[in-house]
Amino acid sequence: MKKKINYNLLVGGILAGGMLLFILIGCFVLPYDPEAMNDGLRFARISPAHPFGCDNFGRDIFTRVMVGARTTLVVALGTVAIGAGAGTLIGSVTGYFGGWLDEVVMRVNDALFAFPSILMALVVVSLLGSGKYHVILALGIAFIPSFARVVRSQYLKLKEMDYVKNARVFGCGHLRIMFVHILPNTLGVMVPTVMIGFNNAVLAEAGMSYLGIGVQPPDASLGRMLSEAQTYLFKQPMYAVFPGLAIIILVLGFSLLADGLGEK
Amino acid sequence: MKKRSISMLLAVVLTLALALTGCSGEKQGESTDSQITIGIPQDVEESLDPHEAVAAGTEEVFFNIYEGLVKPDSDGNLLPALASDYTISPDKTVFTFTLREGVKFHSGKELTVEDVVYSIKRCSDPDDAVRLKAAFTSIASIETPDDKTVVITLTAPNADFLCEMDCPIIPATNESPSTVSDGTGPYKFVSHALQENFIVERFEDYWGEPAHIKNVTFKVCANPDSIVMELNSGSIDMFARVTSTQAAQLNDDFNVLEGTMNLVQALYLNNAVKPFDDVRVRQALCYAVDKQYVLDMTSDGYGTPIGSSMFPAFGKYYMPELADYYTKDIDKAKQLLADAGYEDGFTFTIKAPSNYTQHVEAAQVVADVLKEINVTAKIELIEWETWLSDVYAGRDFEATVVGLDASNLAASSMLLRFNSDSSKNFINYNNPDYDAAYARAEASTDEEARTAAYKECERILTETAANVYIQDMAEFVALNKKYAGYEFYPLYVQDVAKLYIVEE
Amino acid sequence: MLEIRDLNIEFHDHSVPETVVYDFDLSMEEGDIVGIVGESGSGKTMSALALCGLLARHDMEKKGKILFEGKELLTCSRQEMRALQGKEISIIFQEPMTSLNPVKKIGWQVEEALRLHTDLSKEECYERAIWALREAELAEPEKVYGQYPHELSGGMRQRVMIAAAIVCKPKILVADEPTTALDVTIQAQIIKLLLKLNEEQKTAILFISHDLSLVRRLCRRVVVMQNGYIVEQGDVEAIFRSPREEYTKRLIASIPSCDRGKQEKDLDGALEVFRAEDIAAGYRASDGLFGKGVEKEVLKGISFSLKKGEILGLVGESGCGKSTLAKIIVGLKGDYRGRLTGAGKVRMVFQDPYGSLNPAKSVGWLLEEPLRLQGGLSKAERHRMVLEMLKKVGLEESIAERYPRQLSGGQRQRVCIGLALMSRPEVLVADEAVSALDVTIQAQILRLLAQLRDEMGLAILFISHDLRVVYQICDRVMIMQDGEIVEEGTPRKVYFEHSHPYTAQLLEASGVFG
Amino acid sequence: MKYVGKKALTMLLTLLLVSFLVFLCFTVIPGDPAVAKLGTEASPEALETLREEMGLNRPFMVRYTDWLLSFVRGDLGESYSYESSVGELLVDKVPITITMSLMSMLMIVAVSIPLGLYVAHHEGGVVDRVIYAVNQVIMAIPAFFAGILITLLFGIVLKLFVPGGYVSYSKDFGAFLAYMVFPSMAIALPKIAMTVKLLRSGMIEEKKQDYVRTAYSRGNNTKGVLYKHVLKNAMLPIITFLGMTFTDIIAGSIVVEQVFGIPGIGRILLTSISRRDYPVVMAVIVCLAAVVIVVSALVDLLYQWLDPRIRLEDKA
Repeated sequence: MKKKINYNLLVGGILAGGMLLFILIGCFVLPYDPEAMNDGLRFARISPAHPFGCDNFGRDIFTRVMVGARTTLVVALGTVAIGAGAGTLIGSVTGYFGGWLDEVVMRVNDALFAFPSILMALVVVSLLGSGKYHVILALGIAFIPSFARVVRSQYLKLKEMDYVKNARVFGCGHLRIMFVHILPNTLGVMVPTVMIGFNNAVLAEAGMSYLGIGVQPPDASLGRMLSEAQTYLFKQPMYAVFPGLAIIILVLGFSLLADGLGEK
Repeated sequence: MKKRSISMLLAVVLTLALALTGCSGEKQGESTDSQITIGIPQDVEESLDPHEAVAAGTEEVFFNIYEGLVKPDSDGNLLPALASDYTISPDKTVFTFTLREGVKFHSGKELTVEDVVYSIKRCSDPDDAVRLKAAFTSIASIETPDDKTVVITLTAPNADFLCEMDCPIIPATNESPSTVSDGTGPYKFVSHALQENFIVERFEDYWGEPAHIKNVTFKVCANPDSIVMELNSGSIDMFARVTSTQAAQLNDDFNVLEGTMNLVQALYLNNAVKPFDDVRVRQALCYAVDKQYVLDMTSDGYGTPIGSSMFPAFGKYYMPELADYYTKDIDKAKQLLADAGYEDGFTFTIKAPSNYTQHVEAAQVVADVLKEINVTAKIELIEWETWLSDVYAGRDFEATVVGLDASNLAASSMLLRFNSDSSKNFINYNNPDYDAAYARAEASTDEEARTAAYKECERILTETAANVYIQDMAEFVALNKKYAGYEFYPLYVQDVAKLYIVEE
Repeated sequence: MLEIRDLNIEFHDHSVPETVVYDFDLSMEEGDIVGIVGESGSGKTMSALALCGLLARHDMEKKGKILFEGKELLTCSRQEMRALQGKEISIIFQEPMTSLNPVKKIGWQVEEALRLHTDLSKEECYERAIWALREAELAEPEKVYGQYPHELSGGMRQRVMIAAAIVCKPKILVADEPTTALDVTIQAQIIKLLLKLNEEQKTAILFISHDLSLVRRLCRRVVVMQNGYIVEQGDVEAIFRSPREEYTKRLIASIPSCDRGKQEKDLDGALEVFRAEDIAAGYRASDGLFGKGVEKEVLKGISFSLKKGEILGLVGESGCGKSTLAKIIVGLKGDYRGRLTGAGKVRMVFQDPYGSLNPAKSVGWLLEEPLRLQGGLSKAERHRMVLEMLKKVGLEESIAERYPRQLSGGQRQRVCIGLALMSRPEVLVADEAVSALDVTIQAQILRLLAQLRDEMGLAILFISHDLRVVYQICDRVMIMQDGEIVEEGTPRKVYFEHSHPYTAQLLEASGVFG
Repeated sequence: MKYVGKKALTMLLTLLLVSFLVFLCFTVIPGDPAVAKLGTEASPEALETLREEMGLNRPFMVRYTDWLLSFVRGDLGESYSYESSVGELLVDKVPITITMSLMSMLMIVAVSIPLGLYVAHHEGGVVDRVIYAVNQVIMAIPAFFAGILITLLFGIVLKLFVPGGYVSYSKDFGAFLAYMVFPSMAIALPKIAMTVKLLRSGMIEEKKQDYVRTAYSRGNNTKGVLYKHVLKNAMLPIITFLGMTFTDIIAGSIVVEQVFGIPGIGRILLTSISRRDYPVVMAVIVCLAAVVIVVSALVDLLYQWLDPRIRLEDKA
């Protein structure tokens, strides 16, 4: 099995690393202004000057994918941060202490789980207005249940271990046990879950932009570009292909990385 | 081994389903008599009662089923319909209609004066919120001297009252008009599958010139992005209001007919909010936005630039010269901004309804153009419902891009809203000269004087740059080459009766 | 019948090929009973698995010859090998808990060999399976036939394994440490069962174990292995009476002996550090949503006292409540009746070395934890005390940087003891502290405990199910059965002049005198 | 039986919580159903009378309890934007979404289980690695992008189906099924990839267990061990996963209905949300949540029925 492991890590690393590099460059230097419209270049074909061609406003798709990928990355990372952070907190407390608290929180968790994330997003967006950071908050909240479940099952298992009992015998406080003793041992399961969470966040952001409640124009996110591109599918198929490809590479890279890490 | 056989069985079922698709790929069977499938963006409202219809999409379809005493034609004139002719008293308060002979309802019942009185009374009951027609509140009395004439007397003179008389007439004997459809139009109702389709069929003994095509299916295509696919695949034969880009992607079994959408698209500015309370700032924006550039970017140059709240289809009221009142002049714009105290520009937010791609794209182009006079416009997409309650009703916005159409052929439907005290004045426009000019138009009985007064209103709107007017958008109708005879109307109407099948 | 000549097994899994078994020779006749003895990692299991054809993994290099009734097993085709597996050669494993398929009925699994190798009808298979279950001395074979593995105890499951193995009347039965995970009394029954099968069925038995005394009671010939090599081979009694190789001598010496002449430490003078008065406790088995559930009594009034420097042994089979008592004394279980008095701190060492050290932290960090909690010590002082403790439990200072998973079982247990002693406890509870270790390492840990008891004046409550270990190290012994102390006294008095029948049964089963 | 009682109670509790959350959301979202119904031309007085009629001015808790009481009695209330009651509205839309969900579930089970078994059987082979890579890519495709690709490939290029040519089941059931295959495929594709991957890792994990070694020792060949012993154990986690997948399928159908122009529950939900038609949205979401919760409960019971270890515990 040895040869197979680094195969995953290798390909995953290249794809994810490539994407991150692509985005990083985008932070400093952009070939064109992503929002500059240019009447002459509308639906321009792929050319050396415009490697990905131009969209319906004559904006350079290559630059917009670069900026779009950054927005999608920021949204996905933000979502995972909120989801994982709050999820770990809730999961650890309910898993470790159990009792009626666990019962109540789990019921709320199930309710959130069965709740369509679109409505949740709509509430947050209408409450605070649209924009990147509100999308992050909306998706973050929708991701808490799945993280909480994973962390809770880990804590249920690990709190029975002897070294936890030993720590209690020393008079170690509950909080210290939860976050100093037990938490590091959950990383083995947490890392792949975070990666999968990241992928779902990217796909969810794309879905939300498609339904029109995600990131607002003229900002670009891969999901928004994809939904706009669908109207011009026959005239400029490239406009849909490149953002779609960027999403796939980003998600593929991170899921392979998750598998590679998981198997090591 | 049990598990293994189950999964094999399931696989067989799947391949069977796939095979099924192969054989039913071609169109669903050619029926002998003529038929057409027309795509519509929103579903028709469920109630079949014409007086309850609110959405433009519903009135557009009901035009083929129900008719009023008079009926608009494609040039915007009102022709006699259920009334063979009509006379209006000189002081515009008494309207006399004589009923046309031998008009039948779809149910076969004869049209009588009772039906006319019943229908009009139904729409003038003040506490019936849904059916009330605002203009009917000024009706003093309706009499029927004999079984052929109806006389309506108003409490105050109203020259445009005739435009209201396209109000649909339905039989008094129909107990539940919302579920049983009985009109006098060229087509009669067959069936309505919610969010799916609305089917009508030719009414054989129609009083006027009968329709050409027998069966008509209005198919709901909610997803704007898949319209091109559905047209190209032949699942729909006609779709009104496609955008220029969509029209460009159609294959060659389609003719693309060009007309106008008959609405005023503009960057509507909230005149009560800083900095748009200063006329110089509004004028600066008008000087900065080059109308033709917006047209080029959003609809390949199609569409008619306009300068005020009126569009060409209104014929005598439209003033083409206003369109060029403001031509692109960056220096003048900057100068105006400096005078108003905004040398280094300012930032504001444009709220645009997310479901109208044409307005969203126009907003983006305007935002890009305004950068030249370092004014930054941020765009916020909001849902149509939120636009209705926050922007239109709540007036909680700085600027918005939307298209306002006319509910009927009266000039007032476009200009009433800019009176300072009007409940529909969502841009908080406040100009005493405008109010005076509008009052003059309402009061005058002589046609020339009224038209001159309305034109004065339009000039004031343009001079005071109430809004940054852009265009009356081009309307493209994709019509399969098999059909012809489509006519553009100034109102939101699809006259299917005129369509016919071209014999090869 | 069976000829294995200079069998060599090499692993190609890791980068450098690692040889596991070097020129292993063995011959067995009809009805023979041969034992293979050696510590973990000595290659005893590998050679047995090779015999059964279970080492088919592609990255294993097998050289040499295995002749079974003239057929060469190493080079024959997979079909030929499969024809023998379960029919002529069958095997039973160490872990009865996991060696049976959890989701299939017992009867179905026992009949599997029949279905593969014979064309008996369904009824005949059923009859044969019931016969096999009865042969394995299971109480109601018909009932067991329909049950699932998790519904049986460890002992019963091992009997089912044996039934499944003998159902085709094989010529050789390989037993890979079948009794290690079982209690002493059940262990004795399994050994007797194997002997009966050997006589009645004439099945040859290849018995693999790390427990020399067990091999002595069952086998006629024995093979001693170390790191893949055969160290010594021959008749059991000869090997025991006069071992030739150094390693065999050390193995035999490390078996705790129970000779009468053990000198006893007089403790009358020592002051009492801990006293427990009729401790009783139980678990509430909740049987439903709101049902209060019945209270299962586990401890029914236990009293004992511990003096400074005394090692008190507590012996009992699994389920008698000794772990619950340990939890109560250490303070992990709050709801109990009775009184505990004792000024000093109480610390504990657990049985499973893998579970009792936090895998995510370095050994140094773990040892420092109790000091951090006490507070009042600078980082340097704490570090010094950690190194000092490592030396005290016989480990080099470099161990501090290593992680638990990089240590051997013995090293880990030393770290656990060090961890328990960091806060200078008066009382140390050792719950089965050595039962998971190999015999030689077990002896070292016991010596360490005795030495620490003297140096630090510790009182140790030594819990175990192994009578021989208890006899060797403890000053006083208590025998426990179903939550009650049935016998108490000095090891010599309890082992040789016991009064309670249960004590006699335990002693006889563990072959202390055999 | 006690366990089932407890499960039913928790299900009801969760359902109640979901309905409360949805109602709360709607009081927060701007937009007024009265305006939605009467349009922009309506006068403020008309709007006020309609609001009164709809009972929108009553306090929040009163409206929620009224809705709850009528919901429990099975009356889903009157839709604001449509004339008919919510019940009639949904009764012919539900079968569409249910068919689509069942078809994608069928596809998932029919394709992923044999594929998963095959891959686990030939672990490490070329086929295994190829399928592994393909799986990863498919999992990375967003549902609606898959929808677009399928429409392009099967609709326009291969002309296997007419994009947008949805035929209602009442008219022509065969054509209805034929059309529904493709949206179901768009939903099922990523799920198939996940199930294959899960089944494969599950099987490989089970292969390391001791009872497999015992099975080999009895003379079983690799195929026999895989199907007779390992499969049933590896299937357990798959069943829980399939239970959870069912909830994703329903969520996925909302987006895919948009791409394929299918008038199912998803479209009604979206139009009703944008029209602020509370009764319809409440009914759809609570029913969806109910289906989700019931399915996960069924999966639990199925899991218990299959795994004897758990079944025994609740009897003791």
